[in-house]
Amino acid sequence: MAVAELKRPDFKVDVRPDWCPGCGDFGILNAIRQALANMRLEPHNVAVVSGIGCSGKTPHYIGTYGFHTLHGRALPFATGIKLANRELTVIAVGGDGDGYGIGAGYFVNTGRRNLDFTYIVFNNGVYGLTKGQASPTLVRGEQTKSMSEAAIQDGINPIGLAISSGYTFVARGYAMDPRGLAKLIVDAVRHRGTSFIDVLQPCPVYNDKQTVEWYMGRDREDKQRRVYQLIEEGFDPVVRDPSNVDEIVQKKQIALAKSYEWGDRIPIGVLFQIDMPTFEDGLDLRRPDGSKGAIMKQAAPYQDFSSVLGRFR
Amino acid sequence: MAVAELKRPDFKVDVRPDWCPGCGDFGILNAIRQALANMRLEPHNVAVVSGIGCSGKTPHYIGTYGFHTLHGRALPFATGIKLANRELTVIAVGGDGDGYGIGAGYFVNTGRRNLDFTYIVFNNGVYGLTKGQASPTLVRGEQTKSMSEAAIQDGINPIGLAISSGYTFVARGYAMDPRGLAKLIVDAVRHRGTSFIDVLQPCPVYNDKQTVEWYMGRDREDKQRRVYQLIEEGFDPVVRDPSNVDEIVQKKQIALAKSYEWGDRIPIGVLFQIDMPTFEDGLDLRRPDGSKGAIMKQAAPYQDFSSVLGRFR
Amino acid sequence: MPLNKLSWMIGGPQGSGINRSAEVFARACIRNGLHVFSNIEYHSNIMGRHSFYRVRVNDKRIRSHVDSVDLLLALDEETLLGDVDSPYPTHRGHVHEIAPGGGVILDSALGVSEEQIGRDEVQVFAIPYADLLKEGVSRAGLEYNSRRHDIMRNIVSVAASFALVDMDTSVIVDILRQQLPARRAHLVEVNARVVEATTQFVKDEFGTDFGFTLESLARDSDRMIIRGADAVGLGKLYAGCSFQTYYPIAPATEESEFLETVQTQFPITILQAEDEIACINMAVGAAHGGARAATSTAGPGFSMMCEGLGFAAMTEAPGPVVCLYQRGGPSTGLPTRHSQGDLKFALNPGHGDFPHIVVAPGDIQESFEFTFKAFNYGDKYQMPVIVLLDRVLANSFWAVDEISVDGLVADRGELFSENGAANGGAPYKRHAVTESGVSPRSIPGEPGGLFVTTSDEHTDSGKISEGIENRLAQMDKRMRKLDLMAAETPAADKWTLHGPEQADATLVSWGSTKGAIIDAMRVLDEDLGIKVNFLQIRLMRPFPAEDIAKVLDEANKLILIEDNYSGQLGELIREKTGIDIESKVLKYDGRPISQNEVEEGVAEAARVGPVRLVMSHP
Amino acid sequence: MPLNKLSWMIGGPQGSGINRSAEVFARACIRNGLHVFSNIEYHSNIMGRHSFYRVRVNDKRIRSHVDSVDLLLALDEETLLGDVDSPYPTHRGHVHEIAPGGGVILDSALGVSEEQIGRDEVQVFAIPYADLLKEGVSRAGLEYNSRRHDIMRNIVSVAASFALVDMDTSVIVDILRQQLPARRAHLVEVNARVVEATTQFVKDEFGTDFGFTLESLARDSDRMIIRGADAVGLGKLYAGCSFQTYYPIAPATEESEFLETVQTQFPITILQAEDEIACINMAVGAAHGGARAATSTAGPGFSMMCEGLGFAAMTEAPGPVVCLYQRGGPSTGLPTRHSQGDLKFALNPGHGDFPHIVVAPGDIQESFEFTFKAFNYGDKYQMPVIVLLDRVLANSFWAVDEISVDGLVADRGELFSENGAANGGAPYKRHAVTESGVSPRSIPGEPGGLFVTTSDEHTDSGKISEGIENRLAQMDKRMRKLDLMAAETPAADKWTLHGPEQADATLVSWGSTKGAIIDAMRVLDEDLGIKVNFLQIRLMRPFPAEDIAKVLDEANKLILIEDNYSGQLGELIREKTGIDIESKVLKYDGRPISQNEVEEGVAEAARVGPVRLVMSHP
Ligand SMILES: Cc1ncc(C[n+]2csc(CCOP(=O)(O)OP(=O)(O)O)c2C)c(N)n1
Ligand SMILES: Cc1ncc(C[n+]2csc(CCOP(=O)(O)OP(=O)(O)O)c2C)c(N)n1
Ligand code: SF4
Ligand code: SF4
Ligand SMILES: [Mg+2]
Ligand SMILES: [Mg+2]
Repeated sequence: MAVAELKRPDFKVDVRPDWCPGCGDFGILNAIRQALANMRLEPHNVAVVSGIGCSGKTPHYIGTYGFHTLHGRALPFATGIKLANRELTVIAVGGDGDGYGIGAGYFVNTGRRNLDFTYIVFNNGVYGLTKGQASPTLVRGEQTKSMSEAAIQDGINPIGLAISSGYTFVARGYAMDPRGLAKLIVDAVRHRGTSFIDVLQPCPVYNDKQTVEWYMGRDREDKQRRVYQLIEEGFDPVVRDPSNVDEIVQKKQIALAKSYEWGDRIPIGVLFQIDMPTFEDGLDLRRPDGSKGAIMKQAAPYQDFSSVLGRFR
Repeated sequence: MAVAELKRPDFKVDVRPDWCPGCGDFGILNAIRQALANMRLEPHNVAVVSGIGCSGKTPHYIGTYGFHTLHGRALPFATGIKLANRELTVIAVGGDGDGYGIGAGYFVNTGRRNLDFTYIVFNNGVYGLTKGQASPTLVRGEQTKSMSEAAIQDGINPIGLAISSGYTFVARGYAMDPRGLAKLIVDAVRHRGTSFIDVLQPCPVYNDKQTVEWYMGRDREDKQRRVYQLIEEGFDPVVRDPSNVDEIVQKKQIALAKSYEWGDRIPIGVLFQIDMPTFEDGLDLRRPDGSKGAIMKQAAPYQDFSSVLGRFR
Repeated sequence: MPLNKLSWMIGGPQGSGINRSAEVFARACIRNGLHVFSNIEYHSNIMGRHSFYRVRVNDKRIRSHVDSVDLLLALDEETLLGDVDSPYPTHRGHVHEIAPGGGVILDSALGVSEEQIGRDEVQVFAIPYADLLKEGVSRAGLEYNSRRHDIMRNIVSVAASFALVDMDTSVIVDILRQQLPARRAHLVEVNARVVEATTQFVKDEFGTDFGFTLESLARDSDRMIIRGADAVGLGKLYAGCSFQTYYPIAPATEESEFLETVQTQFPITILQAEDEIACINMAVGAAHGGARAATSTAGPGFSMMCEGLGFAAMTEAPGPVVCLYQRGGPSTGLPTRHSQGDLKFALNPGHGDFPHIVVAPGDIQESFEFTFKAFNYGDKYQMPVIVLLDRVLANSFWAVDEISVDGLVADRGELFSENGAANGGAPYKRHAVTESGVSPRSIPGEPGGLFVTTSDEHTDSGKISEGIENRLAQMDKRMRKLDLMAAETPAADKWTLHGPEQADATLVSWGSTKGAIIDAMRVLDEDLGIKVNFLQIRLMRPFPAEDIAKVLDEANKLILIEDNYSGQLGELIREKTGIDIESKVLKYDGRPISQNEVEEGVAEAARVGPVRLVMSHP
Repeated sequence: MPLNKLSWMIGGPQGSGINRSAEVFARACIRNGLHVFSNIEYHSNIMGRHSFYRVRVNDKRIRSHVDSVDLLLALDEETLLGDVDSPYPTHRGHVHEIAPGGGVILDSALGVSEEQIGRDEVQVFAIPYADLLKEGVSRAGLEYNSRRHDIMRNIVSVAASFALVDMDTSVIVDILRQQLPARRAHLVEVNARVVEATTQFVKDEFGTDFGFTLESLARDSDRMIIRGADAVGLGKLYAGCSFQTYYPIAPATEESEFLETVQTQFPITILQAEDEIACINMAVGAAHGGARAATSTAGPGFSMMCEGLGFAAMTEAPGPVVCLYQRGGPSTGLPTRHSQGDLKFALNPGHGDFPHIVVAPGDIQESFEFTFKAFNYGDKYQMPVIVLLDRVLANSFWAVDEISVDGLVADRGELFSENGAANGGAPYKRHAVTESGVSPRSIPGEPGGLFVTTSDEHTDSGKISEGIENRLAQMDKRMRKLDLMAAETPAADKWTLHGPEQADATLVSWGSTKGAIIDAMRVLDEDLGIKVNFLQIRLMRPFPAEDIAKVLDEANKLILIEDNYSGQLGELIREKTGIDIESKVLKYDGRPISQNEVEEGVAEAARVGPVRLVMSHP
C-alpha cells in the first residue's frame, strides 16, 4: 500500500476469533464494533472488559483497550477502571454463566450503583467454553445436547433481576440481528448510568434448543419468527418523570411481564429506562471542589497532606 | 426441682443472646422458636443454619442442631445439609448484608433450585455487627447514624429479586410482630420448595431511620402504623394453576408492585406462592429406583460397584 | 527395526475428531494385548485451534509419553508445519518431532509436498481419504454422501495406521461394534468396508516398507483403559460418597461428568453449583449432614474455596474431600494444559493455622485408592482433605490391568452414638477436648446429639467463646489431630522409595511425574549407566519429615523433578527437613514431563552437579 | 514508689463508654508530656460483653503493654471477677492481674466488697459515681437528669484516676473543649464541674495514699496519638492513592473509615463493595486504569481475594496494594482479636507460580512508610503488593512524635509514553519481554498505547497464547521482576538488626511484636542479664535469604517470637535458608504478646535451650 488512507476506525484487529462457525458471538462482536464506529469513539478512549468463556474472548477482537479478566468478575473490574478514569467509555461483556451464575452477586450489586457504563451478556443458555453444561438461564426440563439429564432447576429471569437490582437501562437483544443490536448498544452506551443488555445468542455447538432456526420460527407451521421488536408494538419503556414512584413501578411491572413473554413471541429492545443520578454524580456531591477523582498518571503527594496530621495531635 | 416435667420443647437454650436491648432480632428469634413449637417439630430433626452478623448468632439461641457458618454462605451450606439428609427441617437465617450483599449470588441461584427449605433474612438496612455501614437494602440518599456520607447507591428490592430468581414462596415479615411472623414461618416451612421471608428488623443502635417508632408511624400526624398485613386487604398471592403462565406472570407483577409500596404503607405477608416441583423431586426422577440419596451414616461400598468397572474394559 | 514400540500421534483442528481416532486406536492396541499411554494436548477452544493426541504403544507397561513421534497422522497442514505465518504464532508443527525413519500419514488432498515437509529420513504416506471413503461406502452398497459419511475419516486414519504397522485391522471393527449404540449398529458394516478399502490401499501402495511393527500379543481381555478422573470418580463411588458438587472447569469436569453418568445407578447426588464458593460450602454442609461429601475443581476454582476449607477445619467437619486438578497457572493461565503448580497453595489454603490433609496420588491405582482413603481421613480426623491431581493424570488414558480394592475398608471415625453411653448422661459436647484431639461426632437427626457449631472460636459445646484458656484448648486439640493422623498412617501410604535401596542418584518427586520417572529409571540404569532410585512423596500434610529426612540423608546425589516453576516440593522439603535439593529438573511450559525429558534432565544433572534445568520441547 | 510508670486499665460491658474514657485518659497523659501505648480487648459484639482497655503510661517511649495492672477501673462486677458463674465462662476477671500495691477504682453503687475482691495488697477506691455526677451538674447550675448526664460517668472515671495518681486534671477539660463539636460546647462547663467534684472527692477521701504518681513533663505539643490503621491510611494519602475499596471487617474497617472522613478533602474514592472479590477486582481494574489503587481486609476477606491477586500478577497490573489486617483465625475465628497467623497464606495466596510482594511493617512509622512504598513497588514491578498488618498494630493507640516523610518520593515505574520514541513506531507491546522483566506500561486513554491483556497466558502483545516458547518467556519475565525488586531494595528496608551486633541471643520476629520486643530488650539486658539483639524481618517476599542466613549464622542462640501457632516466619526462614530456629516463643490465644511475656519467654528459652513456649495470661 502506497499511501495510508486516513479512515474512520472500524475497531477491527489482526486476530481471528476462534469461535465455532455459526456462533452468535460473531453477530454481537460485529454489533459492538459497529456501535463504536457509529458513535465515532476514539479507540484509545474505549475499554472493553470481559469475563471468561467463549464470550470472554471478545476484547481480543476489538481494536480498543481490552481486559479479559476472570470468570464472573468483569463487572467489578469495569467498576474499578471506570472510576479510575471517567473519561473512558467502558463496555463490559461476558457469558450468561459468567454474569448470572458465578457473577450473580456482582450483577445484582452493580445494578444498585448506577455507574455510567454498559454491560452486555451473551446469553446462550449454556456454558460454552467448558463444553455445554446448563447455564442459569436454561429453564427447568430443558436438556441440551451435552447434558446427561434434563435441567431440574428453574432458569432465572435476567430482566427481572436487573429491574429489581436498580439498573436504569434494561434491554434484550438478539445476536443474529447485528444492525438492531448495534443500535441498542449505541443507546445503551449513550444512556447515563449502568445500561444492561441481555443478548439472546445461539450456540450452534451446544445449545440445540434455542437455535437460529428456532428463533426464526422455522419449526413453526406458520414459519413466523419468534423474536420481534418491542418498538414495533409501540412499547414504551421510558420513565418520563423519575420522581413519580407510581410511574416507575408501573413501568417496572410491564417490563417484568414482557420479559416473561417467551415461546412463540420473544420481545427484543429496551424494556425499561429511567434517568437517575449516577454513582459518579454521588461522588461529586461529596467533593464539592469539583475534583472528580480523575486519573492520576503521576502521583504527587497531596498538597494539604500535613493538615490532616493535625487530627492526631 | 423434684420431678422433671415432660413438656413440649420450647426450643430455648441456656445461652443469653448478646444482642443490644431493643434489637428486632429478639422478635425474630421468638417467632422462629414459636413456629417450631407450633409445628411440634422434634429438636433433633431441625437444623438452623446462619451466616455471620448479629443475625448470624441465632442458631446459638435455638435448641436444635445449629450451624453458624460463614458470612454470605448460609444458603450453600443449607443446600448441602438438606441434600445430605432430606428428613431434616432446614431453616437458613442471616442478615441483609449476608444475604443480598456478599451472598447475593447464592440468593439468586438458590431461588432457581427450589429445594425444600426456608430462608429468613433479617433486614435492618445496615451491617450491624461491623458497626453500622449501609447494607444493600438501604436506599439512595439515606444516611444512618454511623455513615459519614449519605448512600449514593440504590437499595435492591429483595422481593423482586426473589420472584425473578424462581423462589416459590416469597414473603415479607416484621420483627416486632412475632405472632404474625411465627405464622408466616410456619407457612414457609410447610411450603414445599424454597420459601423466603424478608423480615423488616429494627436495629436501634445503627439504623436511626427505620426504627420501631417509624414502622409504627409515631412520627406521622395521624399516628397510623406503616406496616399492614396484605391479607387484610384481601391480597391473593397464590398461583392457582401452576401450568398457567399468564396467571404466574400476573401474580408476579402484582407482587412486584406491592413490594415497591413503601413510605406511608408497608405491606407484610405472603407476596407470591406457587407449587412447583422441588429439586428433590427432580433428583428422584433421575433415580427411578426410589433410593433418595438418603443420609449414609455407615458408608459401605456400593453393591454393584464392580459392574461400573466394565465400562473401562 | 522396532517391534511393538510405537509413538503415534494424530493432529488436527480441535473438533475434527482426533480424540475419537486416538481413542479407537488406543483401545484397539489394548485389545491386541499391548500396553498404551495416550494423552491429548489442546487449546482452550471449542473448534478450530490445533490439537494433537499421542498414543504410545508398547509390549511392556508404560506410564508416560516420549517427545519423539514414530508415526504422525496429520489432518491438516498446521499439524505438520505449525502456525508460523500467523500474526501470533504458537508452534512449529510436529514434523521436527518425527524420529528418523518415522513416517507421516496425510490426506493427499491436503496437497502438502515432501519438499514442504523437508525431512529426507521421514517417509510420507499420502492417502486419498475421499476415494477410500467412497470406495468403502459403495462396497457397503450405499451411495456416498459427504455430510453423512465424512465422519468416517477417523476410521481411515486408524485403519491406515494399523495397516502400516502391520497390525490386524479387524479389531477396529470389533471396537466399533461394541461402542456404537444399537440404533446405529447398521453403521458397523459401512465402517468395516472403509477399513477394508483403506487396509488394501495401504498394503498395495506402501507394502511393508515402514519399519515399525505392532504385533498382537496374547489377549488379556480384562485390561482397562481409564483416565485418572475416572479412577477418582470410582474411588468416590467405592467410598460411598453420596454428594458431589462441581462448577465446570478444565480439567476437573471430566470426573463429575463421569459421576453424572452413574447417578441413575448409585445413590449419589451430583450438583452443578453456581460457583466454587457454593461448591465447597455445600460440600461442608453435606459432610456435617452425614454424607460423605466431595467437590472437584482446578486452581481458579480452588482459589475460591479458601474460606470454606478453613471453615470445615474450624467446625471439624468430617471432610469434605476436595479434588484439586492442577492446570497451567497462574490465574486463568493455560486452562487445558498441565502443571503441578498448586502444591504450596494447597498446603496453605486459607488464613490462620488450621489442620487439613493433602495427599497426592501418582497414577491410576493411587488416584482410586487415595481418593477412597481421603474419605476415611476426613471422617476419622474431621478435617478437609485435599487430593492433588493434575491435568495429565486426570485426562490421559492409561492402560491398567486392574483396579485393586484390597484392604480398602470404609472407616467413618468415632461417632457419638457409639460413645453415648460413656457420657453418663452428660450433655453431648461436639468439640470435646480429648487426648487424641478427636471428638466423637453426632449427625443431625440423632436425638441425643444436638449441637451447635460455628466458624467462630468456640467451646467444647460449640458455643462462641473468646476465652483464652478455651482458645488454647480448642486450637491445640484441632492441631493435635494431625499428629494422630501421622501416627496412624502407614509409611507406605506416605511415601515410597522405588527402585534399589542404594543408587547413584535419588530422584525426588510427587504426583503424575511418577509415570515418566518410573519409565525412565530403566533406561537411565541400563542405557546411560546411572543407577537411580526414586522417592515418591504422597502425603504432603502432615508431612512425614523424619522419614523423608532419613531417606534423603542416606542418598547420594539428590535430584528434584517437578512440573512447576519453583520446585515447590523442594521448598516444602527444605522447610520441613532443612535439606536443600539443589539439582532441579523443572518443567512449566504447560506440558507434562516426558520419559525422555526425565532421562535428559537426570543425566545432565548427574553430569554437571547442582543445577536448575528447565525442560521443554517446543 | 513508681513515678511516671503506670499500667492503667478500664473494664466494663461493650458499649459502656470505656473507649471514650481510655482515649481521653491517654490523650491527657500525652498532653502532660508522657508517652502512652493503649490497646483495647473486646468481643465480637455490639453491646454487653466484657471489654477492657489498657493504657500504659511512661516517661520514656513505650510500644507495648504489660500484663500486670497498676490501677484498674471496673465499671461492673465482671471486670473484677469474671463470668465464672455463667454456663460458658470465658475469663476470671482482672483482679488477679493487679500488681501488688496497685488499686481498683469502682462505683460504690456496685456493692462489691473488699472480701469479694480478696486481695489484701490491693487498694480499693469506691467512688459514688451518681453523687459526683449530681454534684457536678448542680455546680454547673443545671438539674441532674440521668438520661442526659450519665454519659459523663466516663469523665468521673478519668478524673478519679488522674486525681489518684496526682496528675493535673485540668487537662481533661482542655481535651473535651477541643474535641466537642461547637454545638455541644456548652457541655464543657458541666464536664469541668464534674471533674472538679470528682477530684475533690478523691483527694479528700484517699489523699495521696496510692503510691503511683504521674507528673506532667515538659509539654511536647506536637506528639501524636495514632493507630496503625490511621498510619496506613495516611500512607495511602501521601502516596496519592485515589481509589480504595473495602468490605467491612474487623480489624480492617477502621482504615477505610478514616479514609472516608477525608474523602471530601482529597481526590480519593472510597467504595464499600458487595464483597471482597469485588474489592480486589475493582482495585485491579482501577490499577490498570491508571489509579494508585488499594483495598484493605482481614483474613476471611483475604481468603476471597486469591484469584484476584493471581490475576493482577498475570496481567502485570501496577498493584494494587492489599492491606491484610490479621486477626484471630482460622475461619471467622476471633474476629476482634489479634494474631499473626496469615503470613504463610499471604506468601502463597493463589494457584500457580506468580510474583507478588509481601511486606510487614512493625510500628506506626513503618506502617505509614511501607504503605507508601508499597505503591512504588506495585508501580515499578507491576505486581500486587500485600502489606501485612494486624489487630494490635492497627487498633492500638500509639504515641509518636512525628510521622516522617523523609526520602519518600513517588515512583510510578516505567511508563510507555516515556519510552514511546524508542519503539521506533513498532506496535506497542504491553508485556514486552525485557531483561529486567519490566515492560513499560501504558494507561488506557493513551492514544498510541492500545493493548489487550488477559488472565490467560499471553504473548508480549497480550494475546492469548498457549505456545511453549512464549509461555517460558512470559513466565520467566514475570518472575524475574522479583529479582529486580530484591536487587533494587535497600537492605535497610528488608530487615533491621536492632540492638548490639553481638549478643547472647538473637530474637527473630516480624510485624507488631516489634513493640514488645524492643521494650523488653532493655529489661532483658539490664535486669535479667541476657544481652539480646533483635532481627526484625520486614520483606517477606522476595525473601532476603542470603542476608538473613548471614545474620543468623553469626548469631549465638536464636529465639523465634511470633503471635501464631506454627511459628510461620520460622518455617519461612527454614525454607529459604535451611536454618531451623528451634526455640520458639509463640502466642496464639488471640491477644498480642506483652513486654513481660517476651521477657519471660526469652529468659526461659535462654535458660532451658531448644523449647517451644506458648505464652498466655488468662
Ligand atoms: C473460577 C472459575 N471457575 C470456572 C472456570 C471455568 N470456566 C471457564 S468458561 C466457563 C463458563 C463459560 O460459560 P459462559 O459464562 O456462559 O460463557 P460462554 O462460554 O457460554 O460464552 C467456566 C465455568 C473458570 N475459568 N474460573
Ligand atoms: C468474608 C467476610 N467478610 C467480612 C466479614 C465481616 N462481617 C461480619 S458480620 C458482617 C456484616 C453483617 O451485616 P448483616 O449481614 O446485615 O448482619 P447484621 O449484623 O446486620 O445482622 C460483616 C461484613 C466476614 N465475617 N467475612
Ligand atoms: S461453543 Fe457455542 S458459544 Fe462457544 S464458540 Fe462455539 S458456538 Fe460459540
Ligand atoms: S447492632 Fe443492631 S442488629 Fe446488631 S444486635 Fe445491636 S441492635 Fe441488633
Ligand atoms: Mg454461556
Ligand atoms: Mg443487617
